[in-house]
This record gives sequence, structure tokens and C-alpha cells, in this order.
Amino acid sequence: MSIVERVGIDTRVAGSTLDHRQLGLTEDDLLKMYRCMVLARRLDERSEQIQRQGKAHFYISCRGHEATQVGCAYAMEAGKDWFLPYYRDFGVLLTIGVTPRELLLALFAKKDDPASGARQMPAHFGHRKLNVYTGSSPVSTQIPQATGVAYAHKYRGEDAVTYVSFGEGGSSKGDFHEGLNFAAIWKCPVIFVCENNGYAISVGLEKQMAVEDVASRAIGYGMPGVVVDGQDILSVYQVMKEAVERARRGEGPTLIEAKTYRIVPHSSDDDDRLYRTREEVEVYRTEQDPINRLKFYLLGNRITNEEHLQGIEREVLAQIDEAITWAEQQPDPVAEDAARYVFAEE
Amino acid sequence: MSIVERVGIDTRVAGSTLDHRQLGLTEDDLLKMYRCMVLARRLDERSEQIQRQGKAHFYISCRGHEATQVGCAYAMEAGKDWFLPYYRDFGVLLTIGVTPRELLLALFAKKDDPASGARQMPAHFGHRKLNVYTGSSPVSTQIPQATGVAYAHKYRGEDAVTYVSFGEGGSSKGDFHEGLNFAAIWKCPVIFVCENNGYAISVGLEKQMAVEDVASRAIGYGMPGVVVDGQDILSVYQVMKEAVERARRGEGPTLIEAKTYRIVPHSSDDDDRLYRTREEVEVYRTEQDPINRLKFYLLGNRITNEEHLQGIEREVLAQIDEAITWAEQQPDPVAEDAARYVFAEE
Amino acid sequence: MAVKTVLESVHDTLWKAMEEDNRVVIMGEDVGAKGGVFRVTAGYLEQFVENRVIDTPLAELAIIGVGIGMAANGMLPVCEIQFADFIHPAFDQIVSEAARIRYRSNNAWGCPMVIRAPYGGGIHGALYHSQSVEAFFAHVPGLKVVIPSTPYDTAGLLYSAIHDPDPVMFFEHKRTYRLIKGEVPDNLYKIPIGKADRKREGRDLTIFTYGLMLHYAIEAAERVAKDGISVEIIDPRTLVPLDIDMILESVKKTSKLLIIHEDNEFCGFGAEVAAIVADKGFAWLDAPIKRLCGPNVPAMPYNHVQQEWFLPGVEDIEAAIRELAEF
Amino acid sequence: MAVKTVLESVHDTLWKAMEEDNRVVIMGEDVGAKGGVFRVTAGYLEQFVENRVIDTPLAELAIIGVGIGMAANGMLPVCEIQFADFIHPAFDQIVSEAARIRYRSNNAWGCPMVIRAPYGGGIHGALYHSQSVEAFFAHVPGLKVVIPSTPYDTAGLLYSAIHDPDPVMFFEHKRTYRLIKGEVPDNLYKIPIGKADRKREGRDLTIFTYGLMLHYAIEAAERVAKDGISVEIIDPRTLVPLDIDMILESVKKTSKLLIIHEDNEFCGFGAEVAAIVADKGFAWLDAPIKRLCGPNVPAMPYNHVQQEWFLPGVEDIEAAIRELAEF
Ligand SMILES: Cc1ncc(C[n+]2csc(CCOP(=O)(O)OP(=O)(O)O)c2C)c(N)n1
Ligand SMILES: Cc1ncc(C[n+]2csc(CCOP(=O)(O)OP(=O)(O)O)c2C)c(N)n1
Ligand SMILES: [Mg+2]
Ligand SMILES: [Mg+2]
Repeated sequence: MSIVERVGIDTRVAGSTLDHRQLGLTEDDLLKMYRCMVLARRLDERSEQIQRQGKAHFYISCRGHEATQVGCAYAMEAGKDWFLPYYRDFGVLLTIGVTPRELLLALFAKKDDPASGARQMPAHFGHRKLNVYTGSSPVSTQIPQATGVAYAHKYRGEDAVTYVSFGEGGSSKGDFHEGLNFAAIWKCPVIFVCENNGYAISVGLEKQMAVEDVASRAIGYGMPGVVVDGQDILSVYQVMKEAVERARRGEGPTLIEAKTYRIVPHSSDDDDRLYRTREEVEVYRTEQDPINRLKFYLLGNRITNEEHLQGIEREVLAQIDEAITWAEQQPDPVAEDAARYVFAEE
Repeated sequence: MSIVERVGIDTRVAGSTLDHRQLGLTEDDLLKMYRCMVLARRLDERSEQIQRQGKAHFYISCRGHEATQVGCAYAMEAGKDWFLPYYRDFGVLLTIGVTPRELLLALFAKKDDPASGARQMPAHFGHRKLNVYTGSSPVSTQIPQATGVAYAHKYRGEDAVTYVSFGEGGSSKGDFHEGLNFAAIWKCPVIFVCENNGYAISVGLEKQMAVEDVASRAIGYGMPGVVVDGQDILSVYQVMKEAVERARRGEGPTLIEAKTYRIVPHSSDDDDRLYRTREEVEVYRTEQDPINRLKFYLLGNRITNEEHLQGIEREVLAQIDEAITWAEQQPDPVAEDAARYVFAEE
Repeated sequence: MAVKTVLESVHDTLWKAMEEDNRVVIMGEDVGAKGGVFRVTAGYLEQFVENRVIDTPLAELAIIGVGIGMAANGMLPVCEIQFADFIHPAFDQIVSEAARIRYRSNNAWGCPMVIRAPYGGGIHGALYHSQSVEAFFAHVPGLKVVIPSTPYDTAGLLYSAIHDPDPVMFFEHKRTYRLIKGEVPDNLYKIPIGKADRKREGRDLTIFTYGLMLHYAIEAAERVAKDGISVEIIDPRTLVPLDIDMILESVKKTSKLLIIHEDNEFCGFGAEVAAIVADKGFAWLDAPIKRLCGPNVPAMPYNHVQQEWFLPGVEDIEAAIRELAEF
Repeated sequence: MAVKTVLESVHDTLWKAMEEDNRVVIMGEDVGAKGGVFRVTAGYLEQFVENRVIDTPLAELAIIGVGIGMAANGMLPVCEIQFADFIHPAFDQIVSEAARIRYRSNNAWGCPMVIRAPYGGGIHGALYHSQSVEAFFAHVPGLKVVIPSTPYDTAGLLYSAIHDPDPVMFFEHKRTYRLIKGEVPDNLYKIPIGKADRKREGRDLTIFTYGLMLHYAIEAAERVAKDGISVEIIDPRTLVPLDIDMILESVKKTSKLLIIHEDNEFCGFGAEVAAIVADKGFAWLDAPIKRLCGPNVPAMPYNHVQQEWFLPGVEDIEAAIRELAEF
């Protein structure tokens, strides 16, 4: 018995089975999406290098999740909607307008890091101007908070929507349960996005849950639960857009589960050979790679050509390199400033 | 779409639609069940009186829940199985062999109260010899604990089953989520019984959840979810028995939701006229009263007669009165003993 | 000025603050139709719309977590935890989240919320309806911790708390709710968070205490006054920030310090007061710093005999005063 | 006797305790295939059956809650919280439940479990991978709190903890895992919970400290020794029960006390030590009781400049010793 809607699943093909025009997307949109994904990927790779060179203490990756992240963010309205992303969501942040420079300030632990002034590790996002709420390390604490943010929008009669994400590991915590239940009762305009990559660090799905889909929990709260192929950006965009519209119409929250995969270790502190095979990873590095899938769609549908895509690559790399050079030279925070902002200053 | 099994629901009739013989119950069993229900009810009423007379500081009731409690407990094996009841479960305790005397020691806050030596309020159960684990006030903390108890049985290859109960209010807490998920993953032999009486103190269902059935959450954990008419002891016994057998066979946990009603205020500190109508309550005091329903079945099927039932009443009342007189005369705890058992004594 | 109980003071202050400012909402278990288990919000649901008097599911983590989100997005939530004993499921949301929203975001975000909870014993609440929890939260930088003990302080501090830009833990001793009465101005007013109050002037000995014990201490001080022992009583009113100056000033004068609280002694709040004075007030001390606190058992038992055993009473305080005064 | 790191000491002790007794199981996040994020349980999954090396869902409340149930039913669970910072979601299960199973049941039930967690900073773990949490739990009657600082103490105390009839919080300073080496007997042995250890003998001044700071303090003491300042260092090893006698004995000898910990000062564990000494050791004191602790900010920042700002270092300790010695 299927109790969740399934979109794009079981059709894991190169490209997508959907047509972007039916989703209201222009070719220009597709290229922008492509650019965001490539930007996230290359920034990620360069960040890994920087960490390996000993220039950063910590690095955590979005690699493999780009379709999910960019697809979700593209369906939101930057500047108006609110975001409570989890630590992998580089693709979300870049899509809504956070710059590589800003993200690199966090990687290099620099004073002007807009998220935390280098108080927190990289990937603990936050961006006041873009309504990205400050995040922390304990997983899933952001879930009930997102419900509260959305409650406030609804309370004031505004039609902004709140995005909140977490891994499938995070769905095991009480915060998930309590946050979704509250949102369903009060029909808060919030979209819960579970990026299910099959592992909570090393713990595989069968030790995390006895069900196939996290989305199957939605029915127990009274909201739609949708499973989507998280490698296919068009499928992701489709379900996210529907959920956002539903929320804006005042019909309440949705739980979206994107089946995805992280193709690198959990973080710079992890060695994933301890718990998964190289063969398994390889699939997601090749045919199931989300960037490859969009590329295949773009080329297959003659929306663009290899050359143009390579141009995007070059341009993105140049942007990143410039940002790295810049960010690395920025100042460290001042030691004594660590005493500030325990409380508001007068 | 129904994602839970529904037993006895939508057939809320006087008596039961089931036949006790098909459930493997003898007429003697039925009379024992009846006696347990009456014992719980009368003890409850007398406890209320005692509290009103100022002889106890606190009283909390099982009234209305008797079919659920006695039906569940009757399907368990006393002395072998384990119990983590919640505060309303007087019917469970009496059925497995805890005596009115013992329960009254707690009500009068006497030294020999087997649950806590009067350290805790009444209805914070515990009975070492009968495998009733010590309970507390924070709701739902017992849920993951029950999973752990059941894990230990399974670990040692024993076929004991663990019963744990909570109100539908308690199902909103993270403990519920984390405890059920863990039990499903490890197929622990535990039965989760939700006594859904429609209120968490004053908070009605529509402010507690956006779904009809707590049991609909079972599917999100990967265990059967069953809704049962909690006023019909035969229906309750049936689903509980199946769940217990399933657990003994090593097939894992079940979530049972018994739709029931408490026909008195939440506790001696509550005034239920603030949040519900007298008409609503009246239904459950009359045709939907669980004792009436079994009585109707017993008389309708000519299993016994009014006279015999009145004999049971008299006998129960005599037992309770004797127990009250006895318990009231027992000693208080010694003041300085309150310093003991923070840690084990050598 | 009307004479009110502590309970009425909370009721009226919250009410007026909600009337005054739409951003203020209350949320918690049974705050709606029932008006709260202590009837603090009696009549609110009729007066304000349902989405300002939020009956929550039985889920403390969500009460705080959702409140944090509201606070991030322009509201001023006043979250009620039904009994302080039940605050622990929300410990992570309070300690890891609310307390450090500002710090971790380098001042980009704030968390203006109030977390109210009735605490304390003496009402036959047994192990789980009697506890004091202030020491946990006082240790957490980023939280303000307020414990008013009179109707006047309650109103002024609650109003300050609601408009404080940071999260405020607001603990009300439930035994004082109906027991303690006092004059309270009709209008809304603020008492600054971080200022102690000298509840009694004296020369021989300083008592630091708050909550129910404050009232017991006053009674004990009156008793010993007849024998010429002059006790000064400092009510901190807010444990964080703590008004260290007033404590030191008093110890400088009296040279003796007795710390009293209901919470168990070991690592209780009194330890911090003792530590501060043993450092900064060392030179003035004429006697050991004494603590009179709840015993180190998990909480007070239900049976009245053992409840009394747990709670420091007026006689215990009197005895402690006499002993220290004679040192 | 082999020389081991603190990490190896934990690894080997747990391993042998599991070999010896089937009731012992470990549970936590990533303890299985990965062998723990610090590799404390590396190789366990291959050696022991899967249901003794339990990879749990990401759910700390369940890790403790399920562990309590196991402990009730004849097992000896050793629960791992991946970082002490993530213990708070389980706060209610620890404080309201594990800590008072025995007390609330009047000794009918017990809760023999160990809760292990790496804590402490200095590894660029920032706000949420660096915290000290011992003060919270030390305040809770019914919990034992153990913080070993050497490989030898770690092995002996861990084995004692596993066979203790009550719940034991076992905090390992993660910076010491690979940094601190020492001799450890090959066999299992017990060090009694509740006995402090004089890590250094001295005459002029007593330092009370534990964890990483203990090692810094030893270094600082060596430095000042060259100038004739003789420092005694008391390592409590267990914060609860606390070996008050050894502390008082030392203060009686030296007349001066410096308390050092990494956790922030306000209401930190050091406050209790100061309070005890300011009462029971008052007569022997020749100087104010001093504390050198983490500052009162939510936790240490990520950037190395600010991390260093937060953590007391050998120089800071040296300066504090000199100042107090001169008093
Ligand atoms: C409460 C808490 N416990 C443990 C951790 C340590 N931890 C960080 S990420 C992680 C796994 C998260 O897995 P998942 O939610 O599936 O997200 P993914 O990393 O796979 O994207 C763990 C255990 C944490 N951050 N917070
Ligand atoms: C964690 C926690 N929060 C609040 C309370 C106070 N409280 C006691 S019972 C109760 C309502 C429980 O409702 P439900 O679970 O539906 O059980 P019922 O009483 O209806 O049988 C509340 C809020 C508590 N005991 N524990
Ligand atoms: Mg994952
Ligand atoms: Mg209920």
C-alpha cells in the first residue's frame, strides 16, 4: 500500500521524464539552475582542497545533493521566503543569492562571515538579509523553529513560506515529530524537506528506520508526504513548487523526502570506506550524478551545447578562485570580541 | 484511505459484536474480567471520596478506561510479562494481581506502598514482584524505556512481552517517536497502547493532532497500527491478544489505539466543566460505559444474571472497604528515611 | 494600588502586555479553555483570539522550539511550561538554541522570548511537581534567570522580561501564588532585570535568598530581632544577571553570609554566591559562609512527613541564623 | 604494563568488560561499522554480535531511554553520546528518569548504566563540539559523575562505572584522547568511584582541577617550582561523589585554593568546591578562593584566535598561581 505520492521515483533515468515547460520553467531557468548546481559542486571541491591543504579545520559537503537543493530553492522566493537549511545546503544558499565569498569567509573562519563571524564551524548557515535563520550543530532543532517562523507569517497574514531541511538521520529525533505535528495542527506555511542520502554518517537506513520512506510519516501528522527522486532537479522543482503554492494558499505544510546520495565522506573527519562499498558510490558519481542528469536533459533536448556548458564551468571556476583569494586575505576576528553578544548590547 | 486496522469501531453498540468463544475466552474469563472492571471502578470511586474527605492530597482516575485496561492486561501473562503503565492504569494493575490494599497504601501515602514508599504521588505505579516498572510524572518517558525492557528479553531469547501505555496527549512527545522507531528497527516485543480519551487535560484532539487516529503513525515506523473500540472489552482483548502473540513470535511491536473516554475530571485538581459539555460526558456514563457494555453482553447472552453481578459488586465493595480500613492505619514513612536510596546502599 | 496575589499579578501583567502589543502571544499546555492549571490565563481565550492563546500539544520541546521561531520572526512569545519539572524535554532547545541564538549568529539574530514556569514545593507535589530548576539555567550564558518573590516584583519583572531582547527564564514559586499578597500598581511598569532588592535592613548577618524561602527568612529574621540579632536580607530577584555589588556591599557591612534556597545544595545556585563572596568578599568575612538548602536527594517526597523533612522551614532558618550570629 | 593513550584505554577496557560479561552492551551513533567517530569502538562489530554493538538511530533521547529499560531488565548498557554537546536532548531521560529510578521506587528498582561522552575543547570544535557539561549533572542527586584524566584512571574508573549499581556519567576530555599517554595494567581493575587523587604534592597552594586543565596545571606547577612555589594538585576524578576530605586536607596544609576548569565559571562545578571550602575550610584559608575558568560565553568559538581566548592555557594558570602564591 502506497501512502505517499512518488514523483520521478522508479524512473531513475539519465535526464528527466518531465518536461520543463509544463513546470513553467524557461530554458533560461534551466541554465540558471545548472549554473547553481555547478557553482555548488565546484565550490565544494575547492573547499575540500582548502581543508586538505590545512587552511581550514573542517569541511562538509553538499556533493550529490545539488539537484535537491537547487531544485527546492528555485521554487522559493528569495528575499521574501524564509530558510532554515541544514549543514549540507550549500546549493540552497547559493541559489537564493548567498555568495561564494560569504561562504568562504566561513570556511576560512574570518571575521566577516555573515553567519557567525567565525564563531561557528563552516556550514552553520545564517544570513539575516536573506532570511536565512542561524543554524547550529544539534540536528533537527531547526524543525520546530521553522514551524514557529511560519506561524508568525501566518499570524500576521503574510504569505511567505518557510523552507526547512534535515537529513533522514535527523528525522529520528523528537524535534521532527513535535515540529511536524505542531505545524500540521496550525496549518503553518512550512515545507519540511528531508534529504535522504541513505546514511547518518555511517549508519545505514535499516538501522535508522524500519520503513522505506520517511515521507510515510506525514500521514500520521495530517499533511501530504511526497517522495521525489532527488537526483532529478525537475522532479524536485515540481513537488516543491506544488508544496509552496499549497502553503501560500493557506493549506498548510508538506513533507518532501528527496532520495539522494552523498558521494563523498560525511565530512573531513570521516572515512566512508569503513561502511560502504566503492561500487555503490560509483553509481552516484556517474549516471545518477544530479549534474550529469540535468546536463543530459539539456543536451538531449538541445537546449544548449557542450561548449556553452563548459563556458559556465569556466566562469564559475573563475568566480570561485577570485572569491578564495579574496576571502583568504580577510581578517580574523578579534580575540576579545568573543566576549560580545552573549546578550544584546544597549 | 484507511491505513490502520479498525476493530469494533463504528459499531459502538451496547454489548459487543464479537463472540467471546471465538476469542478463546470462557464464561469464567468474562466474569473475571467483569470483576476486575468493577473492582477498578469501585476503588476509583472510593478513592475519590477519600480525597474529598481530605484524607489524600491527590487522586487520579481510571473511570471510563476500564475495558481498555482490563482487556489489555487480560491478554498478558502476569508474573512473566512486563508492564510500564501510565497513571490511569488502575485496571491493568488490578488485573495482573496488584491488590487494592497495595494501591491504597499509595493513596494514603503510607510507608509500605510498594511503588515508592509514598515518595511519589498515587498512580505512579511500580511493583517489583509483578514486573511493573517504576513510573514517573513526565509523560511518555516510559515509552523508550519499554523498548529497552523488551530489547533485553529478546537479547536473552526470552519470550516475555512488554506492555506500555500512555494517553493520546503523550503521543505528541518526542519520546513516543524515538521509542517506537527504535522498537520497530530492532523488532522488540513490546505493545504500545494509546488510551485515547480525547483530551490531554483540557486540550481537545483538534489542538493535539491534525489526524483522526494516533495509530496512523504506526505506518511511519513500520509496525501494525490498530484502532480499537476501547469501550468494548472483547474488541480490546482481541487486538491485544493478537499483538501479544505477534510479539512472542518475534515479529515485533504493535501500536494499539483504544478510543475511550474519561468520565470524570482529569484529576482531583481539575474542573472539566471549563472545557467540555455535560451532554458529551453523559453518553459515556450511560450507554458507552464500558462496564455497562460488558454487563449487557453477559446478560444478553445469558452468561449470568443480575443477581450474580450484584453479588460481585457486594463482594468487591467489601474487599475495598476492608482494604481502606487496613491501609489507613498503616504507618507513615519515617522522615529521615527520605535521605536513603539516592544511591544503592552497600 | 490594588492588593494582589502573585498569581493575580502574573495574570494581570500578561493580560495588559497582550492588550498593549499584538506581538505578544502566550503558548503552553491548557492555557486556553482551562485558563492554565493554576488559572494564570483564566479568561484569556475569551478576550484574545485563539492564535494568541495557544493551547499546544503535550510537547515541551515544541513549545520552546516553535517559540524560538516566532521570536526570530517578529513575535514576542511567552511560553508556559506547566510545571518547571517538565522543562527538561525542552532543555536542548533552551540551552543549545534559545540561549545562544545571538551569540552564535554574532548578533545577527536575537531571541526575545519568555519561558515561564511555576516551580518549588510545599504543595504535596512530590518528586515531579515540586522541583527547583534555576541552577541548571543560571549556568547557561545567554539566558537571563528571573525569580520574583512578591506580587510587585512579579509584575515589574515580567513586563521587563517580555520586552527584553533576550530569552528570559521566569520562575514563579507556586506556593507563593495564593499565599503572598502585596500592593501592585495598576499600570504596566518595569523593574530592571539585574537589580537585587534589599528586603530587610540589618547589621549582623546577611541572608541571600529568594522564592518561598525569602518569606520564611523574613519571618525568621523578625523572630531573632527580638533577641537583638539584626538580619539583612538580599533578594536577588534575578539570578542572571546577578547583582553582585549589592551582595558584596551587604557582606562588607555584616561580615557574615547565610545562603538559603530550596533547591538541593550540591552545585545549587548558592554555591556560586558563596564562591563569589569567598573570592571578592574574603577580606570582610568573619565566619564561614553557610548554606541552608534542600538536601541532596532527587526531590521532595510526597508524604507530608518527608516533604517537611526536605523543605527548610522558619525554625531551621532561625536556628541557622542564631548559630551563625554567634560564631 | 603497556603504555596507552586515553583512547586506547577506553577501547580496551570496554572490550574486556564485554568479553567478560554478556550483560554489557554498547549503544550509540556510529559505534558499529565506523567504530565510533573517535574510533573508541573500532573493531567491536567484528568481534561481538550486532545486538551488543548497537548502532542507534540519531536519537539521544532513545539512546538513554532504551538504555534505562535495558538496565531495568538485567543488562548493563554503556550508552555513548557522540559529543557531550548532544546530550541535552536526553536531559529529561537522564535527570528525571535514570537519576531517580532508585529513589522514586524506594529501592525497588535500580539503573546500572554508564553514559559516556567525549567533552571539552581545543580541537576547533566550535560552539557545539567543545562543551563541558559536568556542572549540570553534578547538581542532580542520583547521578555519579566521573571525569578521568589519565589512561590509568580511565581504565579503572570505567570498569568501576560499568559495574556500579547506579547510573554513571562518564566524561572523557576529547583533547586528551590521543594527547595523554600512560601506563595501564593489562587486566581489568577497579578504581573506587568517589576517591580523589593527589596528582602532585606541594605546600604553598592547592589546585583543584580535572580534564585537560589537569595536565596544563601540572605543567604550570613545574614551571613555578623553579621559583620555589610548591603547588599541590588534587584531581577529583569523580565529581560526584566528591572526595571532600582530600580537598579539605590539602587546603588545611596549603591555606590557599585555586580552582580551574574549562567550563564557564558562573555556576560551574568550581563554585561548589569554593562553597564547600568557604564553609568547612574557612578557618584555614589565608587568601581568597580563586577560580580560573572558561569565560561566561555560550561556548568557545571556532576561529583559533577566539578559541584560544576562551581556553585557559598554561600561561594563564602560571600567572594565577603566582598571583595567589604572593597574596
Ligand atoms: C543531536 C545530534 N546528535 C549527533 C550529532 C552528530 N552528527 C552530525 S551529522 C550526523 C548524521 C546526520 O545524518 P543525516 O541526518 O542523515 O544527514 P546527512 O549528514 O546524511 O546529510 C550526526 C550523527 C549531531 N550533530 N547532533
Ligand atoms: C512532560 C509533561 N508535561 C506536562 C505534564 C502535565 N500533564 C499531566 S497529564 C497531562 C495530560 C495527559 O493527557 P493524555 O496523555 O491524553 O492522557 P490522559 O490524562 O488523557 O489519560 C499533562 C499535560 C506532564 N505530566 N508531563
Ligand atoms: Mg543522511
Ligand atoms: Mg487523553
